Amino acid sequence: MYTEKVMDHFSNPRNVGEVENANGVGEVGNASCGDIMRISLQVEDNVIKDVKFKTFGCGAAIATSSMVTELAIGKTIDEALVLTNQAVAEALDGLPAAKMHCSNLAADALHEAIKDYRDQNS
Amino acid sequence: MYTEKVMDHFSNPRNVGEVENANGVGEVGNASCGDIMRISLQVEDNVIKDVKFKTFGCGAAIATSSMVTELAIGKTIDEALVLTNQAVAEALDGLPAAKMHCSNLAADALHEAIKDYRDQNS
Amino acid sequence: MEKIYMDNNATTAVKPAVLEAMLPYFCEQFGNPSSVHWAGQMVGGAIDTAREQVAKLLNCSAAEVIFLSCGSEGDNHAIKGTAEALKEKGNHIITTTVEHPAVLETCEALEKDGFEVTYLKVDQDGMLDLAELEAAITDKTILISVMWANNETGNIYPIDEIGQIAKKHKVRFHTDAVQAVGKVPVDVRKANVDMAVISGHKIGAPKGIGAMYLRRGTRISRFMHGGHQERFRRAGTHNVPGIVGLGLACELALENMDKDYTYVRNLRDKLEQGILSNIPDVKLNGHPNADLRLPNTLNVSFDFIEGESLLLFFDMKGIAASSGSACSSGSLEPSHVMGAMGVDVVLAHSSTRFSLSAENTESEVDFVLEELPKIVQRLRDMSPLYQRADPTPLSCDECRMVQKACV
Amino acid sequence: MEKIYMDNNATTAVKPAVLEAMLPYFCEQFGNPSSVHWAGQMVGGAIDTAREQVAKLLNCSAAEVIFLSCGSEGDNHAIKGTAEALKEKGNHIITTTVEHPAVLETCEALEKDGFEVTYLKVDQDGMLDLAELEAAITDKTILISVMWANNETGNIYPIDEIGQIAKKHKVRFHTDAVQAVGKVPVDVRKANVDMAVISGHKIGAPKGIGAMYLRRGTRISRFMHGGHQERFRRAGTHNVPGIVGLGLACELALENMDKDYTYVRNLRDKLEQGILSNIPDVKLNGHPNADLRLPNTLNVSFDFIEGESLLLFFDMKGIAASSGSACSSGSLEPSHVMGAMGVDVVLAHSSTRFSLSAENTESEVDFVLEELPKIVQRLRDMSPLYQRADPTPLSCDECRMVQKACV
Ligand SMILES: Cc1ncc(COP(=O)(O)O)c(C=O)c1O
Ligand SMILES: Cc1ncc(COP(=O)(O)O)c(C=O)c1O
Repeated sequence: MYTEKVMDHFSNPRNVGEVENANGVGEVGNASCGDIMRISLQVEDNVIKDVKFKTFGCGAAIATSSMVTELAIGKTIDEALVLTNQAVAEALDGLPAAKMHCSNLAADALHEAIKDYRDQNS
Repeated sequence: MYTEKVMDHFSNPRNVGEVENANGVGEVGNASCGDIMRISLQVEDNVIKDVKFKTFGCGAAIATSSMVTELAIGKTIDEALVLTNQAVAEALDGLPAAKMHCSNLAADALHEAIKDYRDQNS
Repeated sequence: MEKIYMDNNATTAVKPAVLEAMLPYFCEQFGNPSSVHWAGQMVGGAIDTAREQVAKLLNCSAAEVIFLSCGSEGDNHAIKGTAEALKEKGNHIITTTVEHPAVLETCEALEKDGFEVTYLKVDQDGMLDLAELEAAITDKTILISVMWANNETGNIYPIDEIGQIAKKHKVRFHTDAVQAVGKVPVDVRKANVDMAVISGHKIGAPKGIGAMYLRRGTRISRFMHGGHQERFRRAGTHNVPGIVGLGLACELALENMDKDYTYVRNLRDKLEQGILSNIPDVKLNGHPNADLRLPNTLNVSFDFIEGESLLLFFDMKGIAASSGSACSSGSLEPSHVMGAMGVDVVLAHSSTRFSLSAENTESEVDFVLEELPKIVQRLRDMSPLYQRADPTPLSCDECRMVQKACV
Repeated sequence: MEKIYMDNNATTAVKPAVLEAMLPYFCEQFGNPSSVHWAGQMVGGAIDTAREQVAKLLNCSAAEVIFLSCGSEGDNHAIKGTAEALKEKGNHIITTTVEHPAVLETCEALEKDGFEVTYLKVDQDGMLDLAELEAAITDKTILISVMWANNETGNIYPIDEIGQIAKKHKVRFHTDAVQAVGKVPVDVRKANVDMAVISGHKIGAPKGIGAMYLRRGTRISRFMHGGHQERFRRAGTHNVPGIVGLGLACELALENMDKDYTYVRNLRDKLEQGILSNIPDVKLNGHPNADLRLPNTLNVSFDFIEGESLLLFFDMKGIAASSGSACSSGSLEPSHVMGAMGVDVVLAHSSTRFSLSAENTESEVDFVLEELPKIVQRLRDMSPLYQRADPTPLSCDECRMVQKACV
């Protein structure tokens, strides 16, 4: 069902948790749908210095969350903003068709966190 | 599907043919239904001295025809007239349900032949 | 006694390689493919493979293959599902008088629900008039259903031409390919077919598994409601071993069709010529041009005798064949296919089908050719119709009533 | 890694004795039982035997057993066949909100055809109010359909009492006994049931075979039109190996039920107590009185986490279980059964079913009890809902739309 990369990120998720002194937090999804993704950030000089996730959801939801933190870290927020859900899925060598929409919202969560950072710092 | 007795009478049918100088002939059934039974008799002093059959039909039709000739031979015509299709089937240790009506007309053919004999000789 | 099986249109033995491929899926890889865990996941690939194998034989894409339980289910699903899905568009269905009961009785059931069905006649060779088919199409026509090949006569219908007609008039086209598949090329794309049905047990896969090709984008209502299997198209836990078996049987059919059916065709032709030239009062049922029949099928009538007794005498010699007689089929009337072809009723009762496979041998054919004349003569000698002076008694309403009561 | 299979309500492994009994019917005794010849006749007895075996388990007569392809087909047939046959009598059907989709979606389809369906609510334990059931009966009611036992929770419904109510009001009564049969006594005569459906692959027979008990004299329309098999009740060539397998599985189930399910019940109770006492924030789904649940079924929710990821972590330890989460079931919403019981949506997403068989061992249960707390904790540590201050975000129309699009 899942690619090896998905299973790797699912079983050994990177960057789980909550960034201490986060200056941006985003959350998408809801319990009815069975997926909630929460991303917290530490941004310095427009660069994402630290990023962590907490996710309630299926294997795909956890793996995409983990992957998005790996992709985002060290990027400028402008670079991070062009990261798409599609790109996250591709970085995982793809997701099952049924999971492409429902559980692939990690980039959205990242964008929400960046928006939150911008809202706080403007 | 068929009892041993049916298969015996079917594969070695008794009294096949046409009685020479028959004084009674009966035929029942028709080609549409797939069963035609023809019985010819030689009656002497009210006793069935000889009886033969010709049958177009399935295994049950042939076996019941053979059996009815065996049951009829040597009987008086009054005895033969009380022979029923049911009795023929029983003498064969039964027939499959689907064959009880369609292919079990041999006693009828015998009765027709006796009727023919009486019509001719009255 | 040697057993000679010449009833492959009724059912086939499972091919040993097919059974072997199925075996691991009963006790070891027994999972439900809908399950997330190892037991479910370890069988998903097997289903994908089987779907590809079926698709390859039919020349469609794997996503267009739906697994179901048998040919009858496929025919029911295709026809009822179309009727339901397209009922706003029209209520007219065109089919033929020689279809399998799974099509005919489904259409008859739809007639009770307000659908109108045209049952196309066939000629004495069992063939259709395509001009008549085309003329039957109205703006209410939602479906044409014509079998690829007939199970009793082996007649092959001009599916490519019918596909063209259906396309021209934008009418959906379903074909019951149960008998054709594996014996002759069945290319659904080339033939412009929208739906085609196959059944495992006719091609060396087990009983209880079938498949339907459903052209991408074809709107169809569910037949079996319930779970989300087969992308919501067919409920019920996947019959994994059956699916695996059907897949491999399709692969083997594709691989061996040319070789096997050149061989089978030769055997069949020998049997055909032997019977027609050595037994008097025999009639060939189906198209006289053997190229227009399945290479494995021969249907002949032996005048004056009835089919079931013929089959039983065959059986005593170990020969398995089948008959169009009502008595042997459990139906009320002799074969509707013989009736549609205008075959005389006595001949219909004696219609006998030999359907061969690559397992048959030339010596089996020789044996049949040796025994058959004796059996036929023996039954004729017993028949009141043979060398009869007066006309054959034909119909009898009373007896027909009795007959109806006996089912 | 050791594999621990605790998903027997999804499907079971075929019992070795059952497979062995089936084997001769693939390649050797492969005939079509409708055939007159040796190949057909040699299998007829096997079908008769299997019919007796099924009848004995259900306590009906063999003539009341119809073989078909799966549980879903049986439910479709029973309900649609009744609706069609009795539509002059009425158009009202009573069922419950916790039925299997094969019943629920069939009823929903009938609603589109003008039938009215009452879906009885259940309480928080998943149980029915029989007074409400009786009150729902009108003079238009043609069918009551209540499952014998629920697949997700294992809840056993009071079929005997419902049978009494149905009898009193002269309403036909269908029960989906797919999960109950073989695990608890299913006596259709005692329960006054008119139709009961079972499925092979839930009791150690293969996938692709099922049966329906149809009380003598019950008028029902055909579902699968076509051949005259099963006395005109179900078309399609008999799945002989499947039927043989189902027969033997029923015999074995009858023979071993007491012994096997006393054992299974002990294992299940140990698992249940272990989980409930060792993991915080756990909820038992189904009736708290274990006597009112199937002896093999345990359904629990682990708060704050989602079912599919739980199953995947289980899977990494070789443990196979199932979940009511939408993500794992392929449906749009988490389990409708949890919804009907009023289980909170987060808990519904984490509902996890362990369904045991006599193949499970005490050390397997110990292993699960050892691993489970760690896995739950790990996922909770990852969850934004665990030890959360602000309220759980519940609904989101946009997301729901996205979700619908993904099927
Ligand atoms: C209660 C219930 N009914 C019906 C079914 C459907 O059975 P099948 O998969 O054989 O169609 C199942 C199993 O999936 C079930 O648990
Ligand atoms: C032409 C045709 N269609 C449909 C069927 C039905 O197939 P099944 O027995 O798999 O339901 C058969 C075989 O009986 C057939 O010959």
